[in-house]
Amino acid sequence: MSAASRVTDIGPPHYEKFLPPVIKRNYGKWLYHEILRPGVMVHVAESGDRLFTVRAATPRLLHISSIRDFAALADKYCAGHLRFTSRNNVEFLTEVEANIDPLVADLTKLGYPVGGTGNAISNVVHTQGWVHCHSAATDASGVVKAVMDELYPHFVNMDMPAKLRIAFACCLNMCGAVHCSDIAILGVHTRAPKIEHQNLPKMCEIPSVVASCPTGAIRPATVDGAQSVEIIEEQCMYCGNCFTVCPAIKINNAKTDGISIWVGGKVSNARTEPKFSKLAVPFLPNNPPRWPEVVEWVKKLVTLYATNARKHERMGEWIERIGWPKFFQLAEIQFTKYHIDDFRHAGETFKRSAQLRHG
Amino acid sequence: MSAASRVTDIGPPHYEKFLPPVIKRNYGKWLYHEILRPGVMVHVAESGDRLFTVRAATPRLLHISSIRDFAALADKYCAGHLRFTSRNNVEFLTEVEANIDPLVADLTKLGYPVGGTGNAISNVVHTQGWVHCHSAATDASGVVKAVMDELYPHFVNMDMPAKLRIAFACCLNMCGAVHCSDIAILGVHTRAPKIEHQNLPKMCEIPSVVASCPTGAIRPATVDGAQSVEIIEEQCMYCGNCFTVCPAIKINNAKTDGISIWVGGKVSNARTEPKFSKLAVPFLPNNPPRWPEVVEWVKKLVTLYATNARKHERMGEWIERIGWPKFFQLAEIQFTKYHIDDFRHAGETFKRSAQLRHG
Amino acid sequence: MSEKKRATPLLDQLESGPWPSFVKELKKTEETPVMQDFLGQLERSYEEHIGHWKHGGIVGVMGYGGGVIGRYSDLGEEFPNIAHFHTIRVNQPAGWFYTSDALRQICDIWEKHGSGVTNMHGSTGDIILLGTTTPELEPTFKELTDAGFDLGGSGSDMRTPSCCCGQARCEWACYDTMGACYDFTQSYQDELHRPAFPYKYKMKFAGCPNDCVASVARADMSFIGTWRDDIKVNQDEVRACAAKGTDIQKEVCDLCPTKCMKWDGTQLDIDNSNCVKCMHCINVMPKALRPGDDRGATIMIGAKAPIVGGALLSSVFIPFIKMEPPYEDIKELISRIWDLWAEYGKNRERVGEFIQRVGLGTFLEQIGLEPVPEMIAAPRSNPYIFFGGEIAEAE
Amino acid sequence: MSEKKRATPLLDQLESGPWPSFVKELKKTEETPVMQDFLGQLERSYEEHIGHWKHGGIVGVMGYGGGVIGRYSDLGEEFPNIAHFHTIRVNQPAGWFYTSDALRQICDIWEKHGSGVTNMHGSTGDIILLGTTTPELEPTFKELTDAGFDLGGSGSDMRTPSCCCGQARCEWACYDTMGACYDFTQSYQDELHRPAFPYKYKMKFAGCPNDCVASVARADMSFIGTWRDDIKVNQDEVRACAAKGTDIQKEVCDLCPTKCMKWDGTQLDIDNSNCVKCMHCINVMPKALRPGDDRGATIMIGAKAPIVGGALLSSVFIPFIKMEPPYEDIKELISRIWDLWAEYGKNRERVGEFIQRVGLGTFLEQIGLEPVPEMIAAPRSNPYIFFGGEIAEAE
Ligand code: SRM
Ligand code: SRM
Ligand code: SRM
Ligand code: SRM
Ligand code: SF4
Ligand code: SF4
Ligand code: SF4
Ligand code: SF4
Ligand code: SF4
Ligand code: SF4
Ligand code: SF4
Ligand code: SF4
Repeated sequence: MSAASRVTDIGPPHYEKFLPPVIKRNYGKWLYHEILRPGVMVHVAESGDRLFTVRAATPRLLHISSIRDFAALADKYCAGHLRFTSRNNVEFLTEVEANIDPLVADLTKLGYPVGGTGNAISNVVHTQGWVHCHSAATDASGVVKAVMDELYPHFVNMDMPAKLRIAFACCLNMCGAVHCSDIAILGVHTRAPKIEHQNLPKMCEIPSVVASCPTGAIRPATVDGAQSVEIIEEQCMYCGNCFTVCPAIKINNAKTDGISIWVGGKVSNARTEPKFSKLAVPFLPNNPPRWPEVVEWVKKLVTLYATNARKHERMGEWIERIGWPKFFQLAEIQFTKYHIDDFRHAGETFKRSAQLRHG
Repeated sequence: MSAASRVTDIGPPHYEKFLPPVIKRNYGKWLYHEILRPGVMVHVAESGDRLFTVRAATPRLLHISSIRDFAALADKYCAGHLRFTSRNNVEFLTEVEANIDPLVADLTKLGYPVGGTGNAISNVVHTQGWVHCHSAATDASGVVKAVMDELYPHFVNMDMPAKLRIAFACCLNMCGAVHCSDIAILGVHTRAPKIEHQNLPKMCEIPSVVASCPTGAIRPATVDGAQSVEIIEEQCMYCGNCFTVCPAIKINNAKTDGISIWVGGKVSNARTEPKFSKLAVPFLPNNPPRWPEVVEWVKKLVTLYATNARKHERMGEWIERIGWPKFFQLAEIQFTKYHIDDFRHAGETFKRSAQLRHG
Repeated sequence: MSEKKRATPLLDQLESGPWPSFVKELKKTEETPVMQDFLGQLERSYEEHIGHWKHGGIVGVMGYGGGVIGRYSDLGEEFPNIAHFHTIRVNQPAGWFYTSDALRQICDIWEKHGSGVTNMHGSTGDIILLGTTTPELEPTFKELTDAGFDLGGSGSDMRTPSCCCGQARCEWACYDTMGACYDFTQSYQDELHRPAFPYKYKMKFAGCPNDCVASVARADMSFIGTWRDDIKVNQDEVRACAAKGTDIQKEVCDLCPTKCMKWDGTQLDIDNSNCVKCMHCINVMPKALRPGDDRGATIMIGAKAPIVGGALLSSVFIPFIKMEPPYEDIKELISRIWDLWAEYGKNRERVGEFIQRVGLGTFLEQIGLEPVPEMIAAPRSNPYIFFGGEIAEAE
Repeated sequence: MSEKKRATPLLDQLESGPWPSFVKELKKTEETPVMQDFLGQLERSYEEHIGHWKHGGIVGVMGYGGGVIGRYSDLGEEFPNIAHFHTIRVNQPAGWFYTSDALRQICDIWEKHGSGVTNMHGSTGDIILLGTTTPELEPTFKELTDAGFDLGGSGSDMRTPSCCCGQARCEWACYDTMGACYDFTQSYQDELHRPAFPYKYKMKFAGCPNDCVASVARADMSFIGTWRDDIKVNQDEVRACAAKGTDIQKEVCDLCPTKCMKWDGTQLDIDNSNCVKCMHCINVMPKALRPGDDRGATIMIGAKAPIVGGALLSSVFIPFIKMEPPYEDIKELISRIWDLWAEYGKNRERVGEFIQRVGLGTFLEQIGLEPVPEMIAAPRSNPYIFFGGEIAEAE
């Protein structure tokens, strides 16, 4: 096949081809929406037209046979129309209210629970983990499955004070963009990487390896004759960035890789400005297949939030209202030096006021 | 005189010697205070004892003959007791209410206005300027005098929404600690310093000169044979720190030194946490003896604040409520790149939310 | 196909439980050699607590620098069928809308040329086709393009833009997110497929400040819908909400960031000049309140994850702009940003870090955009001002 | 004395106006040669828009490294009487309380040995004797010590501590600021007089969170009075305030940073567990509200002006401590801080910058103080945690 006959740069198909007629008719003319029950919404247009959405959880990692199942359901109930959400849920779109119940029944039978709307705990944004990434400090799909098996009741019920968004990333690259989540589960390496000096010169550019280190822990060095680099262990905080630019530097460590938990981030501009997640639990061991320590901590944090936060109050908004000291006390998390920022703008996180609760 | 007979390290005299009897009796047992009128307070003790305070402005730069005048007034009305405040005012302390009026009269006659209490504009914390410092970008006493001649009505009346603290410093060393004032007047240099290469090696340690530069603009250099340093002008922001450590580097510049104005700082923990002052007017020329441009800007800012802020609202609290864009609009200050931080933690000052007024 | 099924006792434990199981997904074609090795290696990772993937030489399709992530097993002898196991990133349709036929087409292609495993979707937004070999790349690409699909981004290029469903299904969309996402994606096909930047550049389009695609946290350029005029209030519906039990004072007025609302029990008054378009009141009362009619977007710049200098949220770049095709003014600015960044950006320096290094003031000057106070949370507090000789000498 | 008076037309303009004039002060002894030259040089600065002082060789009194600031005119030939014009910093009495006699003693000494010009007070708190020559330093010092006064700090030493009037005249003082200021000043005479630190170290004592000595902005170690128990409320006086026109809801409750107060028109309820001791409500109603009885201080660390790394406010070091003489626990901590800072601090690195460089966590570990969440505004958001091998290996 000659390159000539090859089509390139056509970009994605135009979305219009995929829109149901009711959307084409009312595009940009929606009036309001209502959540009829967990996972089921209706959007009402100025024209009076109504679009029903049924949202179901997916594991994100989907086999084509399941996608075909979704397609079949879409044909059966939605004239072939469906979509996915920014949190890996699938949404079925229909004008026919009567289709909702059978559709929900079929989805449930197939094992894809319906829910995740409003103040439910929705699906978890997550990443590759051991399934497909080289720098994973833990598995993604497994942790998410273990956690959501426990949080399932909160997916099918809208019983949180506000949205509670959980995200997962398997290394500091944070492909799950966990840095702004109500609860963030983050795989962490905790030892400086080991260097394969024999391969490094072949595989990597030494200047870019040196430049890759946020803390300047890497310097060029000659190891048994060959040009290579060395890592000043005291300065390494295991971000793995050197590994990303140089495969000859091994960051993964079966014994000391694990998971950290972060809280209080948000993305929306509702009420308060977007916030970063902050460190809650510095380290939990990798304990497959069900990571009980991680599951317990997430459950504990969810319950703590659900029982203490006010209506409409996101995790971070609640913590800021009661103050971090109170949060650590309620969560029974021991406050350590790890919780104190010591990176570039650390000073900006110190408490620079005498406004304190002493009670 | 031999060092032996010399007394050293005795420290300051014990304050008790200087306290009026009423204070000794009620030390730590004060119940409440009232401001009877601008500059006149009464503090009432649990015992019922009353201490009257009359506060008067001083220029801070005082000739001993004036201090003797104060002493005489203290003898006449306060059994010899007086004190100074953390803002360079003098306070006369008496138990005799009847002494207040004549004392106020005498002080006024001597030219030391009574006031500065409560929500008046009090005296200005300031520094040496051309009177005694080598790195001054402007004069201190002169600017303060010119400004306070205009703000005088607000010293003798308590007509501000809250405290409005003005501070002055003649260079970036900020001896006036202007970095947390409602209105800060700051002398600034605006050109890189000139180096006297012939003197530098004799007078200064090159490593500490290089280290003194916050922006790393100084590097060692050999100038016509002699070891010296050179300044990369693009990287210099004229802080004068190199001059502080090395007299052979001249920062003062008659043509380009001037004054900047900063707003919205505070120190107290009342209501909101302490805040830094932020840049309002980047540069105004040195225009002695009365610095009309500076005086005009300060007056404008005071009036703007007084007419717009709510009761108990400090300058910075008011600005944060209405938002900086609104402030710049009301104050008719052109927003420039100079207002955007570009030092170490600059990114922390960017607006990282879509929460904006578009009205 | 391999003699007898491998045992995967650890993974098997993840088949149970109410949440959909990725293990069940993998086992849908358990018997195939590829899946046997895939499950086998994953089980090994679960036993050993460590991953077994390597990143190796760049692989891809002819003429493209991105869109494929090369993956290799470090247990190649033991699991030969996944020794090469690359990811293909397929650019999703805007808003992730599909027809059943379109999905089936993709499934058929992936059944033929790959593992049959996907991610719907990748966290940038692409359709992720997970696991194939180098020789399969070209044929897969050919069939994808025939079906009207193309690859997404990877490496130091523009990444696949994504957007919320916007006007397709949301009453709050202040501009056409899907239209804009599609337009920008098509305009930048070359930048998307041929890495020529210092590092990745992501765009995300959210129709309103709720930011349902997390653009402020995850995009180098975030387009967030907003409006300039007054919130549209239906007082009857406000009263209806109150009647239905919403405590308007507590749940709405008190939570307004600027406290610009007044509720007297029958009438909701909004001081729109102090409304910062946070969406909260509208979120709570979708039937009663709506964004105004003078709609557009706030464009923000620079979000990224922690590597290298720490995570960043986007910061305000253009406070308000009308989002009208063909978006010429915006594209003009983007090209000036890319030129500057391409010339002066360091390798692996995201645009957000670049701006912090050179200074926002300088950056704006270079691309010819006026600084406005909306870009900052507060003016500088440190006195280290670079006047750059611009202060006139007094005579 | 010089033949004819110098003309000072520019300075003369600053004699008029309602605010006390420093020019009038200078002219009190205008006829003396020193004052003639002093006024002359200052007038020159006003004409030329530039200062004429140089800093030169260290001058001081025997055995002391600080307390005197050497100043020299760069127009020495023209103004010989102020060619040398040093400043003597005299340690003020705590709280700046004086008797007329004490002040007169100082005036007499300064009349004899110096220019007669002073600052009451310097911005660190000292009595500033402005302008004398090197030979006069020792005699001045001798007479000062005879009168019971001593020098303050300058250079890289402990600087003269200062404090608010506290319990001497303030109902809100939560500890004895003047007592503490005097005690610490006396305990550290050697550190105050003999520079041995990387840079200056300032202490300020404020009796309550109003911080009337700006300690949070101006002291390397800030002692800010506070309390642990409940605010004392006199409900009758609260009602009296309301009666006199204070809008308790708007002026007090709504401005409380934690909104922990309720006012029902007759009764003010405070949820003290959420009170952050900001002082506002007490400030507004001094007769009705008072700090609790379980009083002490919050110790904060690290404030400074911009040089070198940017200005800092102090940050919480000890959230609450009883302030009881002889303050052994505190002094123990101070010595550990000084030892660490002296050993590892860079030249001209204030303790606040030192802590940021080594990391607060490490700093606390080194001086043996437990980290508590009150020390931070929020935990770290970046994931760059140094575990330092402390994470146990899983077997
Ligand atoms: C479908 C989806 C957009 C898409 O194109 O895929 C979507 C759709 C809607 N969002 Fe969203 N949001 C979606 C992801 C998000 C995200 C992004 C994320 O979670 O990563 C956010 C930002 C979260 C954060 O702040 O960290 C988001 C923040 C919101 C908010 C603000 C919540 C808050 O108070 O902070 C609202 C308003 C509300 O729900 O009251 C909202 C509201 C809505 C509404 C009600 C808008 C409307 O009128 O249709 C939609 C139904 C929401 C629901 O689930 O009840 N949506 N929404 C996404 C569904 C994800 C899922 O499957 O669960
Ligand atoms: C005398 C003095 C302390 C001293 O030992 O010298 C003092 C004395 C009092 N201060 Fe102060 N403050 C003094 C400097 C300060 C400073 C420091 C400064 O200005 O550099 C501050 C911090 C200012 C800031 O936040 O930037 C200060 C912030 C306060 C506050 C908090 C104001 C606020 O709302 O932020 C109060 C409470 C109030 O006035 O309502 C207060 C209240 C008081 C009271 C009422 C306390 C009392 O019950 O006696 C005293 C009379 C105040 C008045 O002037 O009406 N004092 N006060 C200082 C007088 C300076 C002067 O001559 O004007
Ligand atoms: C597939 C995906 C995760 C997923 O399971 O969904 C992914 C996977 C990888 N990401 Fe990512 N990133 C993915 C979305 C993200 C996101 C989220 C987003 O785009 O919204 C982020 C955070 C936002 C951002 O861009 O900052 C993200 C931040 C990173 C980074 C850190 C970038 C930074 O500036 O901090 C790296 C490291 C790098 O670029 O070398 C990285 C690198 C990688 C690499 C290529 C690892 C590597 O260095 O080779 C991963 C390949 C895994 C594999 O085997 O396929 N990935 N990556 C996501 C892309 C799928 C898609 O195209 O839809
Ligand atoms: C006299 C005084 C200003 C005044 O008019 O009151 C003063 C005067 C000088 N200060 Fe200061 N500072 C004075 C209080 C301050 C304060 C305010 C305070 O202490 O509350 C500050 C800001 C707070 C702080 O310490 O950060 C201050 C921050 C500086 C700095 C910058 C220090 C920093 O870390 O940023 C320098 C530069 C230096 O240390 O070399 C400095 C240096 C100087 C020098 C010694 C200039 C020099 O480098 O030789 C000045 C001598 C002027 C002269 O000719 O007498 N002065 N200096 C104050 C001391 C009087 C006293 O002892 O009571
Ligand atoms: S977060 Fe790290 S390990 Fe996980 S997919 Fe991204 S790069 Fe790979
Ligand atoms: S892991 Fe990160 S910190 Fe450690 S050496 Fe590599 S790049 Fe540097
Ligand atoms: S602020 Fe600068 S010029 Fe003014 S006294 Fe201090 S060091 Fe001297
Ligand atoms: S003035 Fe400041 S910035 Fe300029 S060279 Fe000197 S120390 Fe550096
Ligand atoms: S971002 Fe706004 S417009 Fe887009 S889906 Fe979310 S709520 Fe609707
Ligand atoms: S949108 Fe937000 S800011 Fe505007 S009125 Fe509603 S709650 Fe207030
Ligand atoms: S700081 Fe507090 S105790 Fe000291 S004077 Fe000010 S108000 Fe009174
Ligand atoms: S002191 Fe401040 S925080 Fe405490 S109740 Fe009063 S106003 Fe509220």
